[in-house]
Amino acid sequence: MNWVIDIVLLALLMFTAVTIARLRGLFSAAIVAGIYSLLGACWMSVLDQPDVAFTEAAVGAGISTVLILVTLSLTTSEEKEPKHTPLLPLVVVLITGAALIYGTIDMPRLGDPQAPTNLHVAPRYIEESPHEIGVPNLVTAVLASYRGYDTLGETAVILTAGVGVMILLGGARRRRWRADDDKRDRA
Amino acid sequence: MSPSTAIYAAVALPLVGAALVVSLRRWPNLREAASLITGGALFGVVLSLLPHVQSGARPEAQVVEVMSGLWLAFKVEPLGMLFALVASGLWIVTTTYSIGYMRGQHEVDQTRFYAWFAIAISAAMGVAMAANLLTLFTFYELLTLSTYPLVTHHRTEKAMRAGRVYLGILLGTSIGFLLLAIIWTYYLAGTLDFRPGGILAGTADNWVIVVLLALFAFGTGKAALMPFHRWLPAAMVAPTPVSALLHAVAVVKAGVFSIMKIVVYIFGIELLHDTGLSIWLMYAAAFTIIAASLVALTKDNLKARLAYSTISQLSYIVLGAAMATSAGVLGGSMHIAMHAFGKITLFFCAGAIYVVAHKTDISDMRGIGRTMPITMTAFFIGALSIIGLPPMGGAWSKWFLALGALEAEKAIFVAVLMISSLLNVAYLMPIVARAFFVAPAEPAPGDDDFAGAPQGTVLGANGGSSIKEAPVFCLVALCATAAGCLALFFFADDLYQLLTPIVNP
Amino acid sequence: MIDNHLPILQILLPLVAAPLCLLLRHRVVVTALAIAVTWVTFAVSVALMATVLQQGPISYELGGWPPPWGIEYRVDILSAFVLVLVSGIGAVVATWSPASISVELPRYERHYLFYCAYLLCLTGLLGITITGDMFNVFVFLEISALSSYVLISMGQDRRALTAAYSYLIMGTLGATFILIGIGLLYIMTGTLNMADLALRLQDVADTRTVIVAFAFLIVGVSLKMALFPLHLWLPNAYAYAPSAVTAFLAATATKVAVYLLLRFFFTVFGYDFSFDRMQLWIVLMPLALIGILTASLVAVFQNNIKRMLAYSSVAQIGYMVLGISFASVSGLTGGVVHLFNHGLMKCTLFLAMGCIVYRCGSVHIDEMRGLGRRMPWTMAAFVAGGLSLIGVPMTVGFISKWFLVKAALEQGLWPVAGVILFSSLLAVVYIWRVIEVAYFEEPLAVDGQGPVREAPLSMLIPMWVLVAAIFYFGVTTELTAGIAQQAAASLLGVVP
Amino acid sequence: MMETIGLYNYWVVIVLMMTGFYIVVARDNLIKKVIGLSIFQTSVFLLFISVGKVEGGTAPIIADGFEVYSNPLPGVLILTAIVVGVATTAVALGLVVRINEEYGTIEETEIHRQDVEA
Repeated sequence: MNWVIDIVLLALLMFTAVTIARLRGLFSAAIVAGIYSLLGACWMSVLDQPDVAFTEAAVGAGISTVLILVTLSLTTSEEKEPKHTPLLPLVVVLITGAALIYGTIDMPRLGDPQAPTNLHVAPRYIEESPHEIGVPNLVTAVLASYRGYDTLGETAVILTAGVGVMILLGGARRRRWRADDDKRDRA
Repeated sequence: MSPSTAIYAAVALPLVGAALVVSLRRWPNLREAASLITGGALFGVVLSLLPHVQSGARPEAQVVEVMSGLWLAFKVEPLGMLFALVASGLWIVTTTYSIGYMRGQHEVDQTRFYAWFAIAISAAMGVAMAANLLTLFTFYELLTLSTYPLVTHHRTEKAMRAGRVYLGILLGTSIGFLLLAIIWTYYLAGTLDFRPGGILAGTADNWVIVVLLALFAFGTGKAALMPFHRWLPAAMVAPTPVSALLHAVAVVKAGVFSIMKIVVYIFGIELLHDTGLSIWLMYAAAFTIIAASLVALTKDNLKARLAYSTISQLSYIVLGAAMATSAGVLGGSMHIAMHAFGKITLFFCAGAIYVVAHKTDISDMRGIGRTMPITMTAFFIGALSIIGLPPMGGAWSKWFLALGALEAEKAIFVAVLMISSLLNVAYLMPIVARAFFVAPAEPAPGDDDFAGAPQGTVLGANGGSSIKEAPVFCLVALCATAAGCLALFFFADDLYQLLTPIVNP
Repeated sequence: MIDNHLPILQILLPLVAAPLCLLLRHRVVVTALAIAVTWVTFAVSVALMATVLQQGPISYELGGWPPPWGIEYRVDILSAFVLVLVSGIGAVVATWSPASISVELPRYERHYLFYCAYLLCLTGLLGITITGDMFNVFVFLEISALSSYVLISMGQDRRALTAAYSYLIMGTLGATFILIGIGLLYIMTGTLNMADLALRLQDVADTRTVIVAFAFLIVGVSLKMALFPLHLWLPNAYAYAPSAVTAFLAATATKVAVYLLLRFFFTVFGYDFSFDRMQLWIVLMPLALIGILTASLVAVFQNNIKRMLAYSSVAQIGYMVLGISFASVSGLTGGVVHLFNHGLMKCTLFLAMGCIVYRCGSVHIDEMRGLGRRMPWTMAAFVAGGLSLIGVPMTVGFISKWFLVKAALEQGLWPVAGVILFSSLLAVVYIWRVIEVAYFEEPLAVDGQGPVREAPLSMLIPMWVLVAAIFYFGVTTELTAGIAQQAAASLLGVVP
Repeated sequence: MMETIGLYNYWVVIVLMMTGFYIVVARDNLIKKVIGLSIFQTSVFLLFISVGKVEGGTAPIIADGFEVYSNPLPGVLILTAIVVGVATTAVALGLVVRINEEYGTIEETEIHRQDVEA
């Protein structure tokens, strides 16, 4: 692996992520988020996962961005100035991040052929699936056979999301909303 | 009828009665007949168990295994027999009385009243015959819940507040303390069965026993040990028949009965007697006896005074249990019956006065004995029994309690009993004296409560307008219980014979 | 033949029925389909339970690929127990729902979408429970989560939308945390199968990575099950969702999360790791206790009764976690049996609320005046559920409390036992507020519609089936506490 | 060299994850939160993907002349997860549109204020 590409890509990813966090304009944030996904996809292909990279580019950078842009056109594209200092979120995030970094210390190094992930389960896919399934692309083979039920579940997720969007946006509904309920509900 | 069938019948009959009452709600006469017939049948069923128990048998019935090793089960032993007899017998009398009272008062929702009353009696039967603490607790809670609609019968703001106190204290103590004590006992002893000699001996340190005893004593809120007595005066907002049967007999006796049973069959008399761990409970009970009597003195409302009197009298029984001597336990147990007859008579009289004269305050009852001689005579008899004077049943239980105190070498409690008796005289006798020997106040013009009371049973041709007795159903009932007070004095030996096995297994 | 394929049938039935709803569209047909499918699903879960009780755990290899290479469905006593609860509640609520949603969902012709989402949610919850594969958990978690966000958003009040949105954010964060946890475990072991994972974790249990994975899984699941203080999404979600949705989710969704917690603690990481090495109870027990007390207290001050019951749910989840944190057979039995029992009683209570919404349009405490006379059966069901929540004997709530208190005493933690019982008293307060209003106050003057009537039989009957269950399982506990005890014993790896 | 890069990779991915997480919890705007959520999820996918890499390996597509293949399993999982992620995003955005219709705003504090004042 070319570690120069690796470092450059990661630096770019970091740059875009921080940019998104700092941006006020939602439109630009959406575009930069698309770029972020694209960079992620590049990194994935560098890490030998072209199938995932394609999907991420199409779904993450493509569909997601389009969805956000459509939403922006239906709502608003400017974020308001925050009114409170985000101290608590910062603390939570820092603790979570610190915990994760603590967790990496004992992890196998990137690309280590002796890592447990490369010794257990995966070898069988690599060795047996050409005979058992007969598809050269291992990702496809595993996706369609060994872990086919995840794929079924994935389809169900798409169905759910579709139904959800139909429920939420299908036809203009008028909500029956009573102002007096609000006051009384607060004891 | 086999004994176990009789046990099932005793618990189920009142429920059937309740169903009948509801289905006959359109025909009040039939409805009341249903109550009475159920009461009669129940008493017959309970009575059919008596020979078995007297002959030393302990009829049992196991219903269902709730958790592994924990059954919903019944087993009749002398103490439970006594309680069941008293509660079921007095139910008939109270139903008779209720007919007169509820109709005389034109109470609303009478169907609901009779139905919940029957359910409460079923719960009381369950408490009386419970074979283990789990069953006891189940029916104890059922009793609390089924009497709640009776206490709040009038659905007024005042009734609702009283209901809160009632439920708050009874559920609070039972869930907070009693349940904890029961589960703790189960954890220590591995069983919850009532066994002669107790199940806790040798399972725990002394401090645990003391804590458990405290949890049991205060957790049984129905026993109205101070400071958890407030529910009883609050419950007086209920119609008088409720106060009479439930809050002088079934509910409160379920409380002291539970404590007695726990002392005898869970701790075991020997454990408490030998270690002297219940001494603090004796003092607590003594405090309640005296303090409640003193409070009773200050109450002008008759039912309130009777309620505090009940609180005081209940602690006699707790005291008897805490003495953990055979005479103490016997005295306490006998007092369950003695006090029941005495106090129910007093409540009946209070209700009768209210029905006829609409008077609740003692200060208004001047000369009432002249217009209601039978009622007030019965009141006098009941009062004597409560005070503990011969020839009333109450004399015996006090006698045994005093013996028990001596047996436990705690003479101070003999003194407590004496002082308490004096206080009883002080708060009961003035009522009688005022009723008979003070001239009635002139009815104020326009005050037609008294003069025009339409419900009275007019007795005697010459008595004419001056004698206005209670409705005849009420009169019959209160005469019967007053007679009971007398009879118990003469038949105390039978009671003694019945109860002896609990201390000499 | 069918017998062998029960596990997959359990999932496929609702999963296939969901898109069918989209195709059929006709309101009556879809409703009938949903009701029929949920009942058959329930029958399947009961059959699975019977099989597991007879033959021991079932392992089902999806697509014929043996684990750990393929995905395994694994049904043991615990998962069968939860399956029965989830599918049973699913069936009862589906049967109850038609009348309710015809009032609460404004657009009549879109009922098929509701049932589609409902069946997907059921599929997701059942899938989480039955699977033996970590990643499969994540996938089905998302199915159930996405559909429940949508279902909640269907509420009449506009706050249903914001409630669904915050649930979505919290839920997705939770799911992502779980995903991170799964990833870290995968990194350290190379496997995703739970049983295989349990074996392989033994060697690497000391690594920091595994400990961090453990923490992330717990936090993720705690978010999902609304463990105090991560419960903030729950009250609004339950208060503003359509009544049928509230009843279903309150009785199942958080329970499945608790199930997941049990799976992670005991099956994947094992008792030694979770409780001996990590001393988990030090964190769990205080959180559970504080949650029980605060949520019960807050519940007392709510005027929207659905919201009140929602806070009560947070408290009840505290009970379950408390039971788990004892890590003893009694404690786990208490936790597991409470999972089941609380499902029964909370579902009953929310169904009663649904009946009231159906007739009165609101569950504000003022609307409930005089309902004791107007809707006697509905209110009686509420009282039954309420008594069970309090823990009155002969109801299921008593059984749960019994085991929990016993477990606390076994470990000498009598203050904890005190807290359990004290919070029962808080339950008395908030339940009795409703009872007093319903039975003591005069009904509100009705504006021109005539007096409020009792709910229709189509709602009363399913609700009373649950009431009957509350009392039945409150008296004989062989099927609940007995099974829970076996499940607890097998989780702890001891012979009962 | 490999050692440091191995950790450097993970750490950067963690920083990315936390940036997304931070956007979700700290920002007020509902759409911004959704963007943050998707950054968070995408970064988690990156973590998974980096696990599958085998030094000197090639993409897991069987072909002559290659011996060492990277682990296909993370790819399989992440393919599923990406779809799940976009499904979540879609539902979230649908909710945002509806919220905007009802409240006329997509700022959390303003929505909260409206609910309290109403």
